[in-house]
Amino acid sequence: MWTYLKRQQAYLILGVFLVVLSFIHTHISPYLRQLLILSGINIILANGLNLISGITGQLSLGHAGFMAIGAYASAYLSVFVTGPESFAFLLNILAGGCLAGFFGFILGLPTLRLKGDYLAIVTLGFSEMIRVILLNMDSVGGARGLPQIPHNTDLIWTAGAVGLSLIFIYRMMKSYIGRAFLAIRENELAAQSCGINITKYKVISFTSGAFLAGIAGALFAHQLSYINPSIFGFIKSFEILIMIVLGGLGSLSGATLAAIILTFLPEALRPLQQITQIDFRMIIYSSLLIVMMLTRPSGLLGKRELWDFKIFGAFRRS
Amino acid sequence: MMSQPAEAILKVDNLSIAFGGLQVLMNVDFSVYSNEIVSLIGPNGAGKTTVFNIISGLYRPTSGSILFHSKNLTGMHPHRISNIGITRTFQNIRLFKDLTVLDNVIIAKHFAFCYKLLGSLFYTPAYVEEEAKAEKDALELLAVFGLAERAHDISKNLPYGEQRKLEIVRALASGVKILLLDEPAAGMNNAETSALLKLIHHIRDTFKITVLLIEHDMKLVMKISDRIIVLHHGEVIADGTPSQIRNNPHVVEAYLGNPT
Amino acid sequence: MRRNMTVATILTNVFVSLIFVFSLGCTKKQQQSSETSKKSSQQNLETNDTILIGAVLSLTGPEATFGISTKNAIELSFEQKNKEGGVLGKKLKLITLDNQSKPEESAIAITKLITQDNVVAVLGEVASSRSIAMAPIAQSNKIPMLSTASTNPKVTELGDFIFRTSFIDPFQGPVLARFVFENLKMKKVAIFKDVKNDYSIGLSQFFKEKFVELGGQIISEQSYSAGDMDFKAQLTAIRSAKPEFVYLPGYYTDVGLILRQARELGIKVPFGGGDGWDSPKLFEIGGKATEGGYFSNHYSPEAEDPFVQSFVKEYEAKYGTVPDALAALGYDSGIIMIEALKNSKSLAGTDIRDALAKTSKIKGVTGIITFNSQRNPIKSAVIIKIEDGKQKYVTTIDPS
Amino acid sequence: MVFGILKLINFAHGDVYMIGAFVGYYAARFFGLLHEPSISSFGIVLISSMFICAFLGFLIERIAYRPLRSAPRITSLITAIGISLFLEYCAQLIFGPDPKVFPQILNSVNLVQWGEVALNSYHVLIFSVSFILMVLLRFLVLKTKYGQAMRAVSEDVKVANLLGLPTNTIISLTFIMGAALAGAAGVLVGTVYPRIDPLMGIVPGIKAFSAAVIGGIGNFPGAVLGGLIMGLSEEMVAAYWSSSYRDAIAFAFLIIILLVKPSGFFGKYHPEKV
Repeated sequence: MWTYLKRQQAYLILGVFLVVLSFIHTHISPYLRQLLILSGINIILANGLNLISGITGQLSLGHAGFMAIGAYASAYLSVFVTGPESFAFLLNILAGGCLAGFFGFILGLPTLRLKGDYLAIVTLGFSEMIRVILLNMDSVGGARGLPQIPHNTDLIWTAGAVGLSLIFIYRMMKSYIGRAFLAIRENELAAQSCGINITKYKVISFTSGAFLAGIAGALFAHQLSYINPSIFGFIKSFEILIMIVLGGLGSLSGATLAAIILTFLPEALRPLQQITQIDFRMIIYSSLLIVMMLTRPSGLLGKRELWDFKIFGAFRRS
Repeated sequence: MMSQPAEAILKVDNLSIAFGGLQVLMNVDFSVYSNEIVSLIGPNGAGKTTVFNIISGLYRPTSGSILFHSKNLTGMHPHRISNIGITRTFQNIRLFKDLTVLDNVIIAKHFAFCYKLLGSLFYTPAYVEEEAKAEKDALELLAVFGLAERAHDISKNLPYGEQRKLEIVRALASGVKILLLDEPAAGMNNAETSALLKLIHHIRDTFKITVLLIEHDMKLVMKISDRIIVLHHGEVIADGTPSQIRNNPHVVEAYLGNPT
Repeated sequence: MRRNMTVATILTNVFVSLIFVFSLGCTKKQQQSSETSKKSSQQNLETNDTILIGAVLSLTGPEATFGISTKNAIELSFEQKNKEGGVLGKKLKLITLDNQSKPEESAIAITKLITQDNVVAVLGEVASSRSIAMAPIAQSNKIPMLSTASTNPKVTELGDFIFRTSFIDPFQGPVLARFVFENLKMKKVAIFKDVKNDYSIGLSQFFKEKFVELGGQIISEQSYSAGDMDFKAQLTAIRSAKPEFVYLPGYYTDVGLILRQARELGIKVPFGGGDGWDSPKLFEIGGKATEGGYFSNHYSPEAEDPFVQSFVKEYEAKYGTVPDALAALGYDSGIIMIEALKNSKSLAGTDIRDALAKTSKIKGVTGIITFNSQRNPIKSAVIIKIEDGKQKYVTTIDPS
Repeated sequence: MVFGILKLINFAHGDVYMIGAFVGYYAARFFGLLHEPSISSFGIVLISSMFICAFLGFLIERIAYRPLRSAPRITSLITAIGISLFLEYCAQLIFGPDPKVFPQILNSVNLVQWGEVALNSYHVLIFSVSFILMVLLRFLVLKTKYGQAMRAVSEDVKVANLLGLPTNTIISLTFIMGAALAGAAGVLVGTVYPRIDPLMGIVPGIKAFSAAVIGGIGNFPGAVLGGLIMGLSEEMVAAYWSSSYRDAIAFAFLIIILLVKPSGFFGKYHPEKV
């Protein structure tokens, strides 16, 4: 009974949040709005990868590849097939996500028996392949990129997508599927002997992660109105990986927090550059990263969630 | 006690396996009957764990087969074998270390869930009922083994003996019919071992299961087993009741004249 | 009981979805509010005695070297103007934001410049990919943007607030194609392009179209990726095709190495490229291998023109290096912007836009610049030959 | 090699190589060797670069890796990426982002010429220097006390520690040697391809990693073979197929190889012991 009330509350809070958002999003500065949208996209990316690497324990360095697939598929549809209507946009986002998920499935099926570094290198190779293929596809602009994508992504769409993907992952984690993921991360042999089909669940995790990356890519493309293959290089995959490790592998709220922090950090460091006239923004960024890893090797939150901490005890779920 | 039913629940038929020219098992042949406790013993390197690995589907035998109720299990995936009802524990404990005790048990109830992902997303009645039932069952099972109080602890923080116990609970939770225990008494003191002895008997009687175990502690083996199978250099050299085994000259020889 | 509660949850789900759909409807309001916010910012500016101009450039990342020379040159032009007393009695102030050589960062940076720093106009970017990411934001905020060196024709097609200083690929590519076909009388050409670089892809495409149209033949097309070290495999393929000329539209950072390796492999035919070749570094890296190369450019630093000479001298004095083509374009962008501000009725975006559109016959380092109705400059290109480690003027080709 | 012993993806390795090239550049200026190409000036530059890179390797190991030795591997991976970014951006700030021209510290002479194929003094140089370094390395690893200790650490750090080996010193030493080699590579590459810039280490870093994985992690001849396969497949694809799809095809090969041989060519496949 109590959990039910909690749940109702959670939905209501989400609803109220959306209403408030719909009113304030027109009044906050476009700069902040843009950063919030970008954080939202990064949250989806980070949580998608977290599902694969943090929760199921399969190190993937190819998340940017799935993002590219989602971005290009949806942008292609928007530019050449449908146009900018909201409903078409929704369908295009989903199409982008599904295609990325499909590729995740195709890649995951044969490769997920590889372990550790070997899987990492295969996923890295895959995303580089996607990038090179896009570079050579004239129908989507090749190296010159795809411009004039309708500018559909706004704060509401992003907030909605973030909310839905977080609920999706959270609910998944609270089901036998999520528990199977965790079991695989903890011990594959024991998971098997508990009757868990590890290949099946690895593929499910990989496909869902890729799907979310595709959604994020679609939002990204319709936010920037322009994409080119170089955006989705391996550096992007590393950035996403940094987010989840910094937040604490396997922690939903940790990845979310880190995604927000890392989106705002380079911008917060801008004044420093303007004062000193020397651009050591990225030097600070990388040193902070090293210091963080040295002082908190298991990330900001470790494997815990925000609500596991005492300060947030008030919100603690029963 | 030894009234054997006509059909064996598990039949290991002419099993051989070789790793790169090294013949580890040679024509291993034995049967296990319903509700029995059978021990698999032998000196180090005799191939006991390999037999377990083949039964639980981790290795594929070079020849021979495993029959469960005359159904051939050879070449089946480990998770399917577990779903059929053969579950094992490991020599070096393999818990889901960073998860809670309760989660360890609920994960093993994997087979029991029928709702779909959508059910979880939309919080359907089926989801709620199944989850609640799984949690209730798991807690009850833990209570039987005196682990209920620690249900919400992280499992790696349990003392060693309780970790072993938890591994058994986890196996039971998965709806086991034949429980394979790989050195359950390893690292336990005398008191703990005798508690384990009772526990295994208790499990067998309450859950109506068959137990096949590997053990080095001869005192335990002699007390617990209905039947003992002795492996030596990958071959079965003896198969009989504890008293038969104790007096078997081959066995004595294999253990260099030093059985307990 | 349980069933009732689930019905309730499903209802809440529906409720939340309704709110979601409803809130989508609200997004339309967005535009008006950004308008109002800008009005207030302009009043703010009128009272100040400085004019803020923004620039978004790649100061870090793989293309930092281009961003920094552009930034240096823009600063030089502003400094010179401020010494003369500024524009309309106000000093010019440049705010340069870094974009880490990434399109998505460029979009953030220009939003910050326009909405937080309240600049009246934006300069940049060098690369077309980043300019294209910036242009829609400048356009929707009605702030003019002058791209210094983006050559993709798409850039200025994105709106009437977007201008550029450099000439576009469809002009520059054919210039060299015509020169090779008509002046050098060569019919068989190989193309070696940078597959990662939109500039290189654009130039080679338009070169190819023109050359084939003239009756020439492209006998081999190879590609590399900027930053590669070894090009021998592709060059071997080019060698076996036996071309009379190799078109290599890349940046000097790679061209020097490529030319060196080509000569080592015994390829003796001339190479040619675009304005990306223009840098003193080309000779340093490529050494003797660059001899006999041709490239199309905006200007020749060797030109006797005192205006060009004084720019080269001052730039060298201030930054210690000879300016490259990107610096020259940055400097001219500064000059064009200053001129437009001088002629603008007010500092409102639309007025500056109108003034920019009227840009005509402004003397810059890269030629006499007039904007056409597509907001692109009409200026001539020069063909330069490399002889004795120096750039030698060959001919001027006027826009046709 | 560092890779094998520490079982750690060292993405910063490529950047140490970049620093090596820049140290060579500045060393040549510092010693006034710009206009005196000779074997001896090349030697001076090479050794000073190796020396400074060794020191850098020592620092990196001390500051960033040692405290993390017991942490999860992914943490070390992220730290390596952090160091790599740090070195890149520092280099952009200190050396400037524009490419530098590596001084000619050795004359390029065509030693032998067969038709169109020429054997350049550079090639001889690269080959001989790498060969000497490899021989030295093999000697060090196989014949000396340190080498034995190193291999022991590579097998099992804990056991080596129990046996009283100074594992920390040995890991440090390994790191230093790896960094010195990277520095040497930087100078060699700078001599042959005289364009050095702060981001030149990224792609070689990734490729070296791929090569090590194909060869089988921690296997010396494997890494060499892996490197050859990566290099050759790229060159072959570029020369005979399509240079624009070069990287894609090279990576496709890589994926296929790993699917057929999940532990690389020489990697020992350890099925998990149950």
